[in-house]
This record gives sequence, structure tokens and C-alpha cells, in this order.
Amino acid sequence: MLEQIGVDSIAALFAEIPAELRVDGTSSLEPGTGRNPRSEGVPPSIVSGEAMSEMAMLRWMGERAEQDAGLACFAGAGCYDHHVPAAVWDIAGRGEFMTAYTPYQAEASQGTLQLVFEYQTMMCALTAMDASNASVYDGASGLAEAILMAVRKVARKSRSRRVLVAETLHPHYRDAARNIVANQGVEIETLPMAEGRCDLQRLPDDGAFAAVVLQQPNFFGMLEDADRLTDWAKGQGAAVIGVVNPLTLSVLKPPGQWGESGADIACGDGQPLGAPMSSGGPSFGFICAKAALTRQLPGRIIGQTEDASGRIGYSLTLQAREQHIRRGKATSNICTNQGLLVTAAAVHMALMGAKGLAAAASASRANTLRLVERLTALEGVQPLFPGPFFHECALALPKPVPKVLDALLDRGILGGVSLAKHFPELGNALLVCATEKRSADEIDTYGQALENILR
Amino acid sequence: MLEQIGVDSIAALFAEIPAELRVDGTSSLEPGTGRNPRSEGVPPSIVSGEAMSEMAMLRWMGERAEQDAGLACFAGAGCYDHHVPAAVWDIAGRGEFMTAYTPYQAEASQGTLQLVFEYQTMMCALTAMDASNASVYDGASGLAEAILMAVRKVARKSRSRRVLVAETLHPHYRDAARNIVANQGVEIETLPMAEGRCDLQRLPDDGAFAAVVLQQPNFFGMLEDADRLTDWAKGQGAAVIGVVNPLTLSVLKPPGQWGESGADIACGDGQPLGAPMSSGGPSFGFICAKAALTRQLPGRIIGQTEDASGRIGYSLTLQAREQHIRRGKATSNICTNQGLLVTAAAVHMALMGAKGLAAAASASRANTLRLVERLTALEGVQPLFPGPFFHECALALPKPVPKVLDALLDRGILGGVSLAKHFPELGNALLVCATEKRSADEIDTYGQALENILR
Amino acid sequence: MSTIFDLSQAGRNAAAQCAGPDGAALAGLPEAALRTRPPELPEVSELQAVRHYTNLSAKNFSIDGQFYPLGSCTMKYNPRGAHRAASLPGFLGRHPLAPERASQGFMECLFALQEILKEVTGMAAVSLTPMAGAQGEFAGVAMIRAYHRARGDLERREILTPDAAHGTNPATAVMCGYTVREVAVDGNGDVDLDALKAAVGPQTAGLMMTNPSTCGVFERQAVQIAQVVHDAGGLLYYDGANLNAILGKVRPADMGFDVLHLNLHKTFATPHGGGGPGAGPVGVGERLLPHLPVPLVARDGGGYRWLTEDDIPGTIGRLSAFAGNAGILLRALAYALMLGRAGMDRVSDFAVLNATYLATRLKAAGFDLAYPNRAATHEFILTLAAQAKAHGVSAMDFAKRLLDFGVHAPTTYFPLLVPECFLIEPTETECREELDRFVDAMVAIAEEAERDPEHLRTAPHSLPVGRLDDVKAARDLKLRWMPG
Amino acid sequence: MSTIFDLSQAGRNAAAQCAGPDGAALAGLPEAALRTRPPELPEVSELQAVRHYTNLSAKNFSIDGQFYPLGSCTMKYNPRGAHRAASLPGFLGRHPLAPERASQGFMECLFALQEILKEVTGMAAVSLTPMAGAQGEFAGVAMIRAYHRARGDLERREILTPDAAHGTNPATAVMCGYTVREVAVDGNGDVDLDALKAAVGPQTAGLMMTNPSTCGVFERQAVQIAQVVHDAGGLLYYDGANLNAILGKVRPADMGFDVLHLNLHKTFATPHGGGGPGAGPVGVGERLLPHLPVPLVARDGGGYRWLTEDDIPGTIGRLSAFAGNAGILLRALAYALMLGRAGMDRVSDFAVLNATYLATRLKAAGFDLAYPNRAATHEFILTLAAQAKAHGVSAMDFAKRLLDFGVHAPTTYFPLLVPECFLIEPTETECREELDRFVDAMVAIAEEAERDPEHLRTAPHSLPVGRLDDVKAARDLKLRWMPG
Ligand SMILES: Cc1ncc(COP(=O)(O)O)c(C=O)c1O
Ligand SMILES: Cc1ncc(COP(=O)(O)O)c(C=O)c1O
Repeated sequence: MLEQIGVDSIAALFAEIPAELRVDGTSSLEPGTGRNPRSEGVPPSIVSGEAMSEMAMLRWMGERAEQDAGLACFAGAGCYDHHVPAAVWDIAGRGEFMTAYTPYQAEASQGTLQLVFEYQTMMCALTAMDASNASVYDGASGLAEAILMAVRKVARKSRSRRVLVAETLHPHYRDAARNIVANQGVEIETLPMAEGRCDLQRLPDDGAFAAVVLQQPNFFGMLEDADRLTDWAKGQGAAVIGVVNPLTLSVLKPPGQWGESGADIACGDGQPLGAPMSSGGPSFGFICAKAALTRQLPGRIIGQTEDASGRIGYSLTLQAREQHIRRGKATSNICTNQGLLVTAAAVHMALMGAKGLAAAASASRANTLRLVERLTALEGVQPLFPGPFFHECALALPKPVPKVLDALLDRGILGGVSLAKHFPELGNALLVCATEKRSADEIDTYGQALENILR
Repeated sequence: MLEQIGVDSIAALFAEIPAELRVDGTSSLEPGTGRNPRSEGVPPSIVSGEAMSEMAMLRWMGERAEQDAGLACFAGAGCYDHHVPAAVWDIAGRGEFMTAYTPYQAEASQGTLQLVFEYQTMMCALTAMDASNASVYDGASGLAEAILMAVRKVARKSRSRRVLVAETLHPHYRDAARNIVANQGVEIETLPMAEGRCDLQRLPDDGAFAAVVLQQPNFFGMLEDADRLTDWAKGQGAAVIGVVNPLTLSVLKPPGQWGESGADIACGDGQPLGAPMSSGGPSFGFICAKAALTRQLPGRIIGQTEDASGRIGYSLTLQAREQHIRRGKATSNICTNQGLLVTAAAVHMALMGAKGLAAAASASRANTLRLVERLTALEGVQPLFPGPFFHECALALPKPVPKVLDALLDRGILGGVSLAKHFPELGNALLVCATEKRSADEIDTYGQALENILR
Repeated sequence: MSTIFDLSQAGRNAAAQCAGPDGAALAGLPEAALRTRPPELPEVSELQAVRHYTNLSAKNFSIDGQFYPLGSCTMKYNPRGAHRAASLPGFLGRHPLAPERASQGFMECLFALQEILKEVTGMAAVSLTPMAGAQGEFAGVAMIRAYHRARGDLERREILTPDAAHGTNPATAVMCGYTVREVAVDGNGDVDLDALKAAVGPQTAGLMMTNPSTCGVFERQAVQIAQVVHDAGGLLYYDGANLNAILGKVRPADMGFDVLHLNLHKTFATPHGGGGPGAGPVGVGERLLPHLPVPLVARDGGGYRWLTEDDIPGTIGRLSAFAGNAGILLRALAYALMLGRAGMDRVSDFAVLNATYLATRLKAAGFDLAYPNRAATHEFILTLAAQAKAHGVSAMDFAKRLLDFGVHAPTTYFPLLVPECFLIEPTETECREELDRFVDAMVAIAEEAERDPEHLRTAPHSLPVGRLDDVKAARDLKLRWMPG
Repeated sequence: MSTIFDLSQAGRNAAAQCAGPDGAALAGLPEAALRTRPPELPEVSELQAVRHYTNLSAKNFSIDGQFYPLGSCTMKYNPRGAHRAASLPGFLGRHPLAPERASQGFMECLFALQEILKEVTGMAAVSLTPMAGAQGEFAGVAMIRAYHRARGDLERREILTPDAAHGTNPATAVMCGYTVREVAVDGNGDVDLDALKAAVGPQTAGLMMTNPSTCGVFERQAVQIAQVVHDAGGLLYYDGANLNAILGKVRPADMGFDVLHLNLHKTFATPHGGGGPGAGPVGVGERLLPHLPVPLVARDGGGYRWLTEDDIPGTIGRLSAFAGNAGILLRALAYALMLGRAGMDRVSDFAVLNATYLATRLKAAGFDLAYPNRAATHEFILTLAAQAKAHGVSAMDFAKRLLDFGVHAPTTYFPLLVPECFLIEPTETECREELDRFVDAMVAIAEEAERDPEHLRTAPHSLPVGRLDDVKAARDLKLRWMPG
């Protein structure tokens, strides 16, 4: 090949790089000092920089994976240990899906395109919305995109850049959304809570908000009065953004039907639809909207069309919203999204059907009820709020939560999520969740363990 | 559907089954007695006969799988813990390979057919033989088929039904082969061993055998003098059957080149080529033969051919050897074979190449050398035989082996295979193997553990 | 398409798979034991291997892609969950010779499967070790042989089979050292009882039979047949390949069978893998208990242990290096657990419903059933003799043309006694829409046979290759790739 | 092909996936919170779902099946081993909020990756949390903003980009509240330094730039550009999408960049998944250390701990619910481990060798390079303007026709400043034979363009659909399936 090119070494191919910038390989990046740039805190095998065979790499990483494994998971808080049918990743992992690129060449990408079209349809069915995009990064960053949509469009009249966010929203969602939208001068304000739900007594009525953000079930697993909140918000001229768990929508009222006219945007994290927990990522964020907001959606959208002989096909559409066409005027800078997780989600929903999703959601609630019953039978353990909760529940413990969690770890139990950092005012508060995967034995073991720890 | 058929219940479809034979479902198989036929020794979840969801089934089986897991494996004896590249089963597990049937409809099965054709080529390259079939069940039953081939063809002149089998052959192979061929009046006799190898001093010379069976490396991991044994056997008019480990053929002399004119048949188990240990199955048996024996091969064989427009294609060939055509006159009764494992093996060989296989074989030998060195440094532990061994080694221990193995289990080590049952005359003998997957740490841990146990 | 050898370039490799010590590890081995030149395996990158085999796979029909109404072969959907279960690292990583103490989880699974299979067949005991149906047959017939021998009854040299029997039946009998005598099947697919009576005698070791038979009908005289053979001192072998037709409806033991095999890869769940693997457990009645092949799992106190030659001295012994196709057995157990008892009964319900529906619709569409007076079971036979006569198109032509419709062809020319036959088994996992599509394709092809028979005779037209020349394959034998 | 909704039949389901308690679990919930009708999801059997999506998948091009010379997108082979590593049950099963004590294995992996990325870029610190390149850009520009703000420098409202920049660069700047000013690129693909000097000023927050640039050439004035921008008080952003071209050859830090993102899904290993996911870690020099997005992993005594807002008070904060696309980060680490340092250097060797070879051969075959005086990097640009003029065929027509040859089209019409352009990146994992096949296909199409341009204009001809009507898609919006 070098001969055809007409050079005599690979090094010659890099001749245009100014000599003073050249380094001689990643292996000698701190020339002169003799110091290995990867030293402190890194295992020797990595410091050395020797290539590992696939086998050696899998052993090394396998040891680390093993180190953290084997806990019975009672943590939720936005990431759930649901069963994923074996077929889901057998299909999503097929090279044709996994190693394809973004379907810019539609004719060579009908597999992905039709699948995402079907996914969009399913998400619209779950949320009772008119349009869905093909995913954003995750639920939290997706909320930022939803807020920007609302600010751009719905609030054109009011010109308000203020957004009211329920205090009962996942605090990480609030943080991420704020961190993103603040750069565009959007201000996030808080709708206060009472007893773990939005405080209906303290709803502002000055009509100054571009959008109101509700989560259902909320961060504490509680069910908000979504109808009333929606009607109130719309009465104020604000757009309503519902942050929802798509699995629970198999049994809960969809945002599109909240109140008189429904929320304007539904968004959330798709993790409960076929994605393993995987330390929180990759999963995917979804955004669905009422028709009026379709053109405000960020990211890719698939539409149905035809070829010259009338055969139905699918292609990326409304690309004029996107960065590769509209550059600085795009609805978002998103490019790479979370396509493969959407693939898994579509297969997951097709396999589970409405019936399977409802069964998983109901079983998760049943298990959480059983867990709460078991734990609150212990002295000093109580539900923090009167309810109703869906499949997560905040509990008050008689001891500091981090210590309890630590002691539970010793017994192989991930006992939930401490609320100490984000809600110190709630005292020794622990958020628990038992999905359909938790067995009666595991729930019992948890009860027993906690009993011993609190004793 | 019932309406179209013209009956009013599914039960009506079974009307031709005589009433007195009918049972009413597997659920009431012991009518009258009220006894549940699955009671003793079966877990309650199985006794109940309730359908499990996929999730519940995976939990149940997962608990059982977990129960036996996590040992560092130093056992070989015909089944080896080699690394399988991740791509192997990602490909072999594709629905197109995994859920296809036997390629009887060639035009709709070119994927499987070409792959097996490539596999046959690779096996011929490894063994230095002219033809390979598309697999038999496993190495042991394959040996029986090889013996029958030899008896049918090679020994036509001598009409002998006596077969001489090296004492150093895997005893399970000898047993299985005998159990199978004895029904056709074939007699298995033993070529005795000395110091763990065929005793060259005690080779019979009465020319009465239809075939001689050698294993290389043999059951004890030792290298036989295959050249000399082959020449001697052929001098006696016997066919030579080499039982070989295909991985070691990456570095060892192939049976087709043993002695002056090579063995006549090479067979063995394909497990080291991409199959996980999986309790010994499924793996696959391979049989390769010199051209003169091609038509004696049992099972399926793929050949290259063409369609009407000259395009190359592949199809099952020489089917007149097979049971579905020749019925009672077939070369074997085999029908279903071990196709998927052959798929994995072909991908495995393509990925590893000669270089990768040789690396795995050499690393296994290096690790076994290291292990033997470590263990024989302990007092009373010695190699049982002077060598040369390849990647397994028989050791003499100063204590009864089963007890030692038991104590090793307590330390998470599967320490090898006891030879007590099949070779009681060898005393406290243990067969060990350390594949390329065993780390230096694991080998050291084994040494340490054995030191403590023997102390 | 290129072969992997065409892609090969000297010196190329998948580096991440080639780590290991250099030749030093081989020092000390006798020169004569070593290879002089490395084997000529392909030299390709990991990408090349993955791409080559991915693209090859696309040239296959498979259940995941197509309807596959292959009679006798039971090409149904096998739940991915069963595959997942058998692929659990704890199962895949178990060494076959691990001590019992470190094998209790695995052995509990095998024991549970033994019990479930006993229950569905009504047999007294089950050994899981045979690695496919044919090896199950071998084990069964070898047990019959061992039984007669143990009784000193050495003159029984013959095994009977219906002439419609699957090829493995006679082949097995021969492998077990028997001669085969075939018994005719009558015009309704039942065994000719008079012919059977004439055939039995003191030379009869036993009879092998499938029920529903390979004619796709239920052998109604099963009990009488058993009587005749038993009276002659022979034993009855049940070929369980078609058990999915009668699960929960009738048990082979109740029909008088002494021994049977099950094709777990048909009735239970195992994808066929392009030819295998399968598993063919054998079940026996009391008489053959002493001869079961080893190993088996027994319950022992609080745990499980292996039964070997020491426990069953009359055993026909082991038939494989270890304990059979363990991974397939685990799939079957997973499948049984997901079905539960009630689900097991539904297997035969739906298998027979689907076949009967298809037979009804095809008949209504003008096709000839081979046994029009009989009820379909899980499968049924169509004869295309009329089409062959009228238009000069064979069942093979029909079969090849079906491939163009994206449907795998049914089993053709088996059983041989029905001319131009299609043995059709839709299985219980296909839905009605798929069956209707098949009828539509058959009707379209039948019309085409009138209009343009040559188009059938040269089919398929839309697959990677056209009709392949089998004669050439056998005449100009090319069994491996050669350079140039 | 039918949609999954067309296959749906009321009441059908995959029974093994539908276990669970009945409605009782929902008792006690307020009526108003519940759904009145179940969502209209497909009702299909497990077989139907598996078959449908298997067959759909066959309608995709993919790296596992085809060569994909997509400039800027780096469609290379990603070793299956990396996927396997990230799919280890211990990683997949880890809850993101598991306490540090139960997360040391995972955190060690992240820490190791941080260190490796620091080394290859020369930056002072790396935060792994951004979930794709564009989010990395966002994080980077948000840090630039935070930097200026922290210094009370509030008047910097503008971000500069070359006019050839990727669309995400200007879009990101706007998302961060900046206006964008584009700077021209000269005829050799370098930034016009005079134009840059004219553009910078007290309003300049920073400049975003890729190197090798999107023109497929190495920006030789990188150091001068840095000088100009720094002198004006702005910071330098390096868009690392093309890092695979210079791994081990030059480090962004040495070119003067203050902040960068890496597309792990390009330079490191992640299959593109039909659109994602990816990961876009950011690296910073000393100046931006106080603003890194959280969480990060730090070494602490014998273990690892998370750095959060408490540790980095000036942080731009978290950008996702948890810690980014952990699974993608693990793939990148696995890839880096398998390559080792020397392998990492070979990535750029082979990426550039392959591109240069392809450019050389295409040029020899008569195609026009957009920058004929420049060396190719890991990618290069072809302009088909001559062909367009002579035969009325566009780059799009060429692209669609390539699909018929089983080759994915290169990136077309980007960068926009080159007319009728193909941005071609063969990547380091393709072999020479594949490159040669691409040249053959291009030559064949060029000949066809002369002979039968209409055949190009109506391409593709051999795919599941012909050229699709994008205008109709946008005009008659159908964004979801509707019955009937
Ligand atoms: C009726 C019958 N018996 C026996 C067999 C043999 O079973 P196997 O292929 O598992 O060896 C088959 C397989 O097709 C069969 O259909
Ligand atoms: C030059 C360049 N910059 C930025 C990006 C955006 O990266 P991502 O798609 O990961 O968001 C891309 C992706 O194509 C790119 O090519």
C-alpha cells in the first residue's frame, strides 16, 4: 500500500503535522521525566500499557465486575431492576442493529427506521401524545430539552423564561435540567411540597410561568393529583411537562389525558423498558408531545413515506430542526442519541405488550407493598408520607440511613437510597423499591436484616 | 379456526385416540390415587407444575447454576476450560444459524452449508486428512463410528472384528466405543501401557486386528510415539485410528502424517474449538478420513456444486450413506448431529487462525508446566510418569485423591480428576490441567492450598 | 459468495485472540511429535471473520425468519429464555467431572427433568444421556437386546418396523446387530395387523413404532399391536419424535410400550442449530430398568448422586464421554418449567389444532390429503400426485417454489409410500395468519403449475442460488476448499 | 413489510412475559390516577416479535455486514470482546446509586479510563459524564462560560467556529447562550488566519475547532490559531471527533487547546447502534479544572470515591440523572486495554494509511480530491462536481448507487463548502481488499454515469425500497402508525 501511495513509511503520512507538535507514541508521553503518566491509583496492568488479549481483558474487567456484584437491589430512584425478556437483547444485540449507523441513508436503513417508527407509535400510545422523537440521552437531560421546547413555543406570548418545577421531582433531574437550561437564561423555580406531594394549597396564580414540571409517580413514588395540577397550570397559561415512568403508564393515566386537555409534553427515562441498570446508563430519554409542539422536538424523528413505485418506507424527517441542517438555529445540539436502547425498548414493548407491562408494574407495586408492610412492622420504621405511593416508598428510620445501608450491604442487600443529601429536612429518610424481580425470600431477608440492624 | 374445521372443541380433534387410553392432562396423571407423581426429591415449585414466567424460571435455574459456580478449574480429561472469543457465540447464536434446520433444502440453507464446507476444510487442514464429515455426537461415540468404519472397510480382507485399543485411551472413550460396537460383534482388546504410554515392547504381531486406536496426547496428557505405532500397525494390516485433541493439532504432528503413510482416520472431540465446558455437552465429535474411506463416513457431508447458471453452491452429498436414504444399510443411524457447535468451531478457527490456536495450546502447556513445577515442589508430590506430557499431567500424591480434591473444593479449586476409579493400580493419582485461562495467581493459590492440605 | 479462505492473507490475524507465549513453551517436546508447518487455516482479521459469517448467516432460512412446516422435524419457536437459562455462566462453566458435592445445582435440574419426563410418558424411569433421537433409539434397542440376553433368550435376531418408519429405526436396529423386517401400513395409515401377526415369531426381539405415526395419523391399534408383539415375546419401542401431538392426552406407557426415546429438541425446546444438537432421553418400564444407560441422577438423602455401572450392573453402559448433551437437557427443563403442566397439555392442543386447520383449508383449496378419512394429528400428509400427473411438476418442484414465497418447504418424499408427498407440521407456535399465508402460497403455486409449470421446475428464483445440482455434488466430489 | 401493529391480534401475548398479580395490587390507588383503557401496544406472540424484528434487522446495512466509509462518523469494527466486557452481569446489574463501598470495581474502571484519556490527550483532568460528543461540547462550552463568569468577564458573548465546522459546534454554542460567528476556511482547508484575526475581540469567549478538520486535512496553523484566540482572551475548544487520526502522534493539549471532548464511540470502541449511544468525555487544562462536570472518580487512600458539587464548587454540575453512559465507558476501557499503548499508536497509523491509500487510488482512477495539495488524514474529501456537470448526476446519486454495490455511501454534502462532496473515512479496521472493492465500485459507477445517468438518478435498485421521497415524509407527516 505504501508503494501505491508513493511513500516509504507510515510515518511519512504524518508529515504535515508540525514537527514541534509531534510526540512519539502514547507510550512516551512524558519524555525526559521518565515518569509514567499513568501511575498513581491505577492498577499496574494499566500503568504498563501492555496490550491485553481479549481473554486477559475479560479476566481483568470480570474481576472488577464481580467485586460489586451480587446484591439484592431495593434501590429505585429513577433506575429500576426489572426483568428484561431474554429475547430483547438477543434481538437488539444483532449486528444489523448494533453496528448500524444513524439511518441517514434511508434505503439502507429500513430496519432501524421502521423499528423507530414503531417505537414512536408505542410511546405515543403509552403517553397519549401525538408525536415522539427517536430519543434523547436520558430522562434528566431530556427534561431540559422539554423545558426548552416549552419556553420556545408555548410561552411565546408570555415571553416568560421562568419554569416552575415540583419539589417532588427527582433532584438529579432538577439539577441537570437547571444546569442545561440556565445557559439560555431560563430560570427554575420550585413548587413546594407537603406530605410528599405538590402542595395544592400553595399554587401560585400570577401566570408568570412558561411551563410547569410535574413528575408522576414523583421522586418519592407518590401519586400526584395530576389532573388538578394540570388544569391549574394550563389555567395560568403555562405549558405542562409530565415526567413519567413509561412502565407505570401501563396502568396509570397517561399525561396526554391529565386534566381537561392533557399535558403538553411527556418525557422521562426509558430504562424500565428493556435496559439493564448498568450504573444508570446507557438508557434513553424519551420526549413525546402534542401535535402543536411536534416541530419543537429535539433530535431525530422518523416519518413514513414512499418510494417512486409507491412502496412504503421510512426516513428521517423534519430534519430542518436538527443541527446538521440548521446548525445554530437547531432545536437542540443533539446528534448521537441512544438508538440501541430504543431498539431494545421497542422489542421489549412488543414482547411484553400492554398486558406484560401492566403485570410487571403491578407486581412491582405488590412487592413494594409487601416490603413496606414487612419493614414498617419494625419499631421506629414508618412511611414518611401518608400515600398513595405506587412502587416506591419513602420510609422514616430510627437511625441514620447511611449506617443502616452500610450494615445491609454486609448482608448482601442494597437497601434503597438515602434521602439525606437532597432532603435533609426529612430526617432519617430512606427510599425503597421492590420490583417484580424481588422474591418473597429476598423481601423477608431484608426485613430480617433490618430487624437485626435496628435492634 | 374450530369453525372452519367444523368441530366445536379442541378435544374433538383427538377423537381417534381410543377413549380407554386417554388421560386428562399431564396434571392428573395418577388419577384416583391423588398422589402427585412428582414428589420425592423434587423441589416444590416443580411438584406443583405451575407455569413459571421466564423471570421466575431464570431465577430458579439461576440459583442452581450459581450453586455450582465459581471454581478455578484444573480439570481436563477430555473437557477443557479454554477461552472462547466473544465473537464466536455472538455469531453462532444468531437466529439464522441457531434456529435453522438441517440443510435439506440446499437453496435456502447456503449459510449453514457453506459454513460446514469451510469447517470440513479446516478440519482436514488440522488433521492432514482428505475428508471430514459434518460432526457426530461427541468424541467417544465418534470413536465407535470410526471403529465401525474401519471394520467395514479396511478390514475387508482380514474379516477381523477385533480392534486393539491403547490402554492410554480415555477410559470413557473406550467404554462408550465398546458399548456401541459390541452390538455388532466387534471386540475391543487392550494394548498395554508402560510409564503412561503404549508399551512398545509389547506390541502383538499376529496381524489379527482390523484397527488400532491411539490417542495423542493420550489420556494422561502424554505424547505417544505415534510414528512408530502407526508404522507398526499398518505393517500388521490394521487401520490406524488417531483420537486427537484438535487444539493441540495446531502444534502437534497431524494424524495424517504419522509414520510413513499416516493414520487412516482421525477423530476426537471438538470441545476445545469454541464450546464451553457445559458439563461435557453439547460439544461435537469430528471424524476425518483418508480419501479411501470417504464413503464410509457416518453422518452428513457437504459438497460443493453449482446451479443451472453456474453459480457455486453447496449441498448435502453422498446421502446414500445415510439412514434417511439407505435405512438399514446406512453407515450409521445418526440423524441430528451437533451442527451448532460446528458453527461455533468454524467461527472459532477463523478468528483464532493457526496462530491463535497455537498460542492457546502453547499457553496451556506453559501453564501446566508451571503448575506441575509448583505442585511437585511439595513433598510427596511427583509426576507419575517421566513424560513427555503436553498440557495435562498425572501426579502422584501422598494422600488419597478424593479427600484432597474435597479439601481443594473448600478453597474454590477444582483440583483435577482422580484416576482412582479407572486406574486404581496407579495409586493416589491425580490428573491436572491448566489451560491458558488459569492465571499465575490461580496456579499459585492452588499450590498454596495443596501445601496446606498436605501439611 | 467468497469462502473464508478466499479472504485469507498470509500473516493477517485477530491480534486480541493471539496472545500467548512463544514457542518456548514447546521446548523439550520430541521433535517428531511436532508439526512442521502450521495448518492452513484462514488468516483474517476479526472484522473479516465477523462480517463473513454474518453475511453467510443471511443465506439461511430459519425459524426466526420463516415459517417452517417441516413434518416430523417439529420446527417450532424455542423460547429465548430457555437458551438464556442453559447459557448461565454457572452451567456453561461446569466441568463434567466436577465432584458431586460441587454439582448439586446441576444435578437437581437433571433430576427434575427425569421426573417430568417420567410423568409425561408414564414410564418407570428415564435416563437423559442419549445425545439425539437416534442415539436414544440405539440405547432403547440395546436395552431390548440386553433384556433378552439377560434372560438367556439368544435367538431373537429381528426387529420389526412399519414400512413407513423413519430411517433411523431400521438403521438403529442394524447398529444393534439386528436384522430388520418391515411390516406394511394399510391404506388408512394403520399398521396391517394381519401382516404383523404373520411377521412375529420367536425371532422377534421387538417392534419400533411412532405414534402418531409418520403417516401423520394416530395408530388406533396401538394396544392390539402391543399385544401381538408381547405375546410373541418381543418388546415394544416407542419412537417419541411425535410426542408433541399427544402430550397430556395419552401416555406411551399406557399404550403398552416398554421403552421409548423423546426428542427433546422437538417436543421440548431446543433450536435445531442447522442440524443439531439435540437430546434423546430414554424412558423404560419395569422390565428394562436394570439396563438403563448411565449416568443417571438419583436422589440420595438430602442430595443427589450419580448412578453408574456400580449401581446398575446390567446397564448397557455409557454412550458418550460424559453425561450427554447437558445444555440441551437444561433447555428442556427450562421449557417445561415455563409451560407448567397445563401449558404442556396446550402444546398438543395447539399442535393438532394448527395442523387440522391447515389440512382443512388445503383440502378445501383442492389439494389431496393422503389419508382423507383420517383426522390430522400434529401433522398430516398431502399428495401432489394429481398435480404431478396433470402438469408434470413434482413435489420437489412445489417445495422449491415455496422457498420463493419465503416459506420453508414441508418434508418431501417421506414417508416414501405416499407418492409426491408433503408431510406438513405447522407446530403449535405459529399463528393463524401464518397458516393462511401458507395456504395462499400453495394455491398460487398450484395455479402457476397449470399456467407455467416450467417456472416451478426451475425454482427457486429468488434465493442466493438457483436449484443446485445434487448429482454433480456427488459425482465431482468437492468436500473441501482447494486453492486456485 | 408489515409493521408490528399489523401483526397484532386482540388478546394474543407472550405468556411467559405476562406473569404477575392481577389488578388487586392496584387496589387502593385513586381511580383518577389510573388508566381507563390499556395502551394500544402490539399484541403478538414471542415468535411473532422475534421474527418481525429479525426480519426487520435484515433491512439494515451495518458494519457487521458492509463497508461503511462514512467520513467523520468513524464506522469501524468494534471488538465483540468490549461489548462482552460491558455486558458482564456485575456491570449490568449495578445500581447507579449503590454506595461507593459496593462500587469499587466499577469505579476503578472509570478511574483507569480517566487516566488513559488524560494521557492520550495531554489534558490535566477528564470527566467522563457527557453522554455523546454533542453533550461533551455542551459541557466544554459551558465550562468556558463558567470560566469567564468566574473571572467577572461577562461581555464575551460569541463563539467562533470555522465555517466547515460540524453542525453540533454552532448548535452547542447557542445552547450555551452564545452567538456564533463563522470563520472562513481557505482553499487548502486551513482556517483563514487573517479572517480569524479580524473576527476575534473582547466579545470572543472561545473558538471550537476539529483537527484534523472536517475538511479531512490537518490544520497546520493550530498553534497560531491558539495564539490569536488566547491573545484575545478566548479559550480553545477541541472537538475530538477525529482523534483517531492523531492518536500517539500529537496531543490536543500540545496544540494549545484548553478543553476538548472525545467521541468514545468513534475513536474508542462502541458500535453505533443505529444512532447511539455514545459517550463524550471532556478533558480540560488547568484553567478549567474548577468547572468540570460531576460526578468524577478520584483516588482516595486505598479506594475510589465520587467527586461531586461539594468537592468542585465551581462545577457546571451534573448533565444527566446519574453518571453518564457507564456501559459505553466500560467498552472504551476494554478497547484501550486490548490495544495497549502501542496498539493505540497503530490506530492512527492504519486509519491514515487506509485513507491515504484510498485517496491515492481514487485520484489515479480519475476522481477529484477537494484538497489535492494536501495529505489525507484519516479521511479525505472527493468532489464529484465534474461528474455532476458532465452527466447531471449528483453526489447523492453516486451515494445511492453505491448502496447497490453493497457499500454504504460516504458522508455526502458535508462539509457544505465543497460542492458535491464525499467525505470518505475507511477507518483502520478495514483491509486492503475492501478498499479495492470500493474503488472498483466507484469506477463502475463513474462509467455508468456516462452511459446511463438515469440509472444513478433512480438508484438504489436492489434494496428493500427504492429512493424514498423525503419531501413527502415532511409534507404528509406520518410519525406513527395508525390503524386502517
Ligand atoms: C420419527 C423420527 N424418529 C427418529 C428421529 C431421529 O431423531 P434425531 O434426529 O434426534 O436423531 C426423527 C428425526 O427427525 C424422527 O422424525
Ligand atoms: C466533527 C464532529 N463533531 C461532533 C460530533 C457530535 O458527536 P455526537 O454525535 O457524539 O454527539 C460529530 C458526530 O458526528 C462529529 O463528526
